[in-house]
Amino acid sequence: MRKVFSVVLALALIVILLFGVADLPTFGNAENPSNNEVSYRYLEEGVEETGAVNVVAGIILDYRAFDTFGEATVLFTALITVIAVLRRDEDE
Amino acid sequence: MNKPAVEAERSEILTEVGKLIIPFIQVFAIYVILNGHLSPGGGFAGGTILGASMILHRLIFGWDNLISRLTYDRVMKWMCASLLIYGALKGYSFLTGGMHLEVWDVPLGTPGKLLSGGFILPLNIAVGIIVSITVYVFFKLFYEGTI
Amino acid sequence: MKGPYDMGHLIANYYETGAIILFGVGFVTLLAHGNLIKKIIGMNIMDTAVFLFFIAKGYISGNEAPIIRSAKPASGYVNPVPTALMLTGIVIAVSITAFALSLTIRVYEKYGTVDLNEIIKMGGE
Amino acid sequence: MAVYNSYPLVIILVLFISAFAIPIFKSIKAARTIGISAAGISFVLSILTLMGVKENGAYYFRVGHYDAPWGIEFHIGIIEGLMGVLFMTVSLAVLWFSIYSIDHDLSKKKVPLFYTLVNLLVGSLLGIVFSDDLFNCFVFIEISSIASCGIVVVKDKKENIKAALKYLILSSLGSGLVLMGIALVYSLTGHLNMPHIHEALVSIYPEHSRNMLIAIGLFTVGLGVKSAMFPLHTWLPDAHTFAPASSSALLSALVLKAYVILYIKIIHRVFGMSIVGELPVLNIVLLLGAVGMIAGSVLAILQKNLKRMVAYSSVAQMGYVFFGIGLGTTMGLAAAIFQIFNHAFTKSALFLSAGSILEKTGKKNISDLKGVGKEMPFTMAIFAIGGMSLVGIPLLSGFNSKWNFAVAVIEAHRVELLAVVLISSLLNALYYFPIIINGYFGEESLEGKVYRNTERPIKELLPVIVLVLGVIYFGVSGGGLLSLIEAGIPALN
Repeated sequence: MRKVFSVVLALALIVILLFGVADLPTFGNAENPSNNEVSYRYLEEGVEETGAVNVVAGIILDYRAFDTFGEATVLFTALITVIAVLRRDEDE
Repeated sequence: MNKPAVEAERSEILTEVGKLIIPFIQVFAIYVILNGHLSPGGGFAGGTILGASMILHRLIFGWDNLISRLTYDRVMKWMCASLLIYGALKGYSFLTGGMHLEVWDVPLGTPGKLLSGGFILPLNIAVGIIVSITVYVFFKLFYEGTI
Repeated sequence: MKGPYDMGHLIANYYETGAIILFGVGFVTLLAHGNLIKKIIGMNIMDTAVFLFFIAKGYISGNEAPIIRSAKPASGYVNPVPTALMLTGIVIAVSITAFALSLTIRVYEKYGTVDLNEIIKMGGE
Repeated sequence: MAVYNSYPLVIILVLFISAFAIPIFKSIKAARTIGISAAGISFVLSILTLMGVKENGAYYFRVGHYDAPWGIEFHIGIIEGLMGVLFMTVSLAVLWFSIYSIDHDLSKKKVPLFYTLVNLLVGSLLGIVFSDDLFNCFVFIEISSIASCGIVVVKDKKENIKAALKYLILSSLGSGLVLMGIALVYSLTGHLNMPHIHEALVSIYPEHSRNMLIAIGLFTVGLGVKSAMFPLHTWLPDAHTFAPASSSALLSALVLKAYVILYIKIIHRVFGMSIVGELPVLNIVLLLGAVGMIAGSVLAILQKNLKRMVAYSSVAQMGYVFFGIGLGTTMGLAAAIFQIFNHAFTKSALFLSAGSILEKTGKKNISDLKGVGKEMPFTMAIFAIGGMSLVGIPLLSGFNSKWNFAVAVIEAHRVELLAVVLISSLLNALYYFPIIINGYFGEESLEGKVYRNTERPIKELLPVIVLVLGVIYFGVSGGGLLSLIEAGIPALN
């Protein structure tokens, strides 16, 4: 019962999302909306502005560094929670 | 620190191959971390490789005097110190950037050189330490339940 | 232009189509199984599908990876933004997986099973 | 640029960096001092931010050296400022309360971890509220979902582990859907910054409306799971019941709210009412909210465990918030945001007092609570005020909140919905009044029993009293807050 329900739900989700994909810009096309002035500036001036030849490193550590700060925090949070869950209390 | 309960049997082949391979893995990890701004890679990728080499060391050589130095306190100190350095460097740059202050900033250097890219190199090193410690501690906790 | 229900476009967008199907597979695995490890695997498949979908947004056919070595114009490289975002996403998925697995270990220690249905039946209250 | 503009960023940095520093010190005292002083600093800064915003209006603050579409920006308006003050007030009160109660639930080594996780949690929730960048919000959502599971699981009981696992699996399902929604929006517009997405979406609206509908549906379901929208609330009762009292208070007062604020921002800042008004989404949200208001209360009536009942009541109260959002009018939104305030103060006071009763008397079932009012008069009084506020007794904030909903419903010309608000209030009365009456006057059945005075010292109850004073203040003069919220809503668009 539960399996049938989840398969039906997932099929519905797939169909709905595929309707969406049929309406998305074509894969690999340089004219797509995602290739806009944002990525253009990263590629054109990234080296000058961040000093990093690897544009991805420039983005994650300079342009969008706040995301990466959050990412390091996610790792730290996961570490703290895993310690809270698994570490045995030895001296108690 | 007393010995953990889980202790696999040592194998001659593993020990010899491990002795050969682990230094190379670690040098490669450091290379990936230091060259994060020049080539694919960076703190996250390099940190994972470094953490993997530490896991391999733990698995092959067991509880030897090198790995037993990584106590909970020491590991936490390194982790927190790297995060604090990361937070301080980035916080400085977030605040001065956000307030449009014209204050001292790390020179960017020549693109393509190792010492270039402003804060990116030190940040990559800090991230590398954070990630490698996290990976190692995850493994240690899952495997033995202690640090 | 394409019509609103142009299914041929699904073939052109094969990367996204595949990602969506993978997403559905992960969704089923997450919901249908009671086994916690399988649930976590389903979670990971779902995340991976989204990463695939997102990465596909950055691809421009014929262009190369965004590491600026020569004086090539910006139009010669793929879009670096999705790559950078998904780097963050992968680390997040790793953290969540680690946490979920650690909880599973504890659940096994306390309940003696990793089947969520049995655990809920046992749960008392 | 005025100095106060940077305070939201400073708040988040202070909370995170203090959290990074806590594990270095092993003593509980040091952890407590660092955690609470960081929260105190953030509280002061959040008030200064709100005052600045009230004076000079909403503003953008870029995080780093690059402007909006390239870098990440904060958008701070009155609503965001108010949320900052609300979050910091409640979390400071809960931290203050935890000084006296957390040792009871946790082993010694885990207390510093608790303070670390609380600081990370509050910082990430404020990040969700302040950030104007969708992907950045996603990162903060993930920090907050790990940290909120963490503060459930610090108490090492088997129910906690089960509850946290359930919570984690469902909330990562939710964040997977949110990330898919972000991917769809990104592929349509190529932006992640909310105003830029909005601009691009408006320009392509009629062509891609199908994808927009799918994206907003994904956001609704994803954030609905996390903020316990009615049929998706199944994780909530377990997590809120078994967590330590301080954690339950934070989870129901703050964690649910941050996701709702993000949802409001997605509707109003990312898509905009001009697009959302054309799609059927808001009607569904309205329906789910209305069903949740009633079903949550009915489920609460059926519960035997006190904390579980309070937890189910959260489902009903979140139903009000979605009801207000679903109305789609300015007044409806203002009522929803007022309800966020009302629920945050009331529910944290209820959870803290229920936790005190549980801790001091060991009674978790409602039927055992007869005569508790004699044993713990102050705690029971606090619980009674909270319960009466949720029922909608005048001069308490719940009454004002329900009044706002009634006004919003009438203004939207949907008078038939008034019945939902009234029925839900009646149902609230059905489960809160018996507890209060039994607590004070239920002594007949216990004749001959000697009452032990198990009351907490007043000093330990002060933080809860502060929260209850907030409930009374918003009840007596709710108009000021409401007009402030109404002044802040235009800046959301």
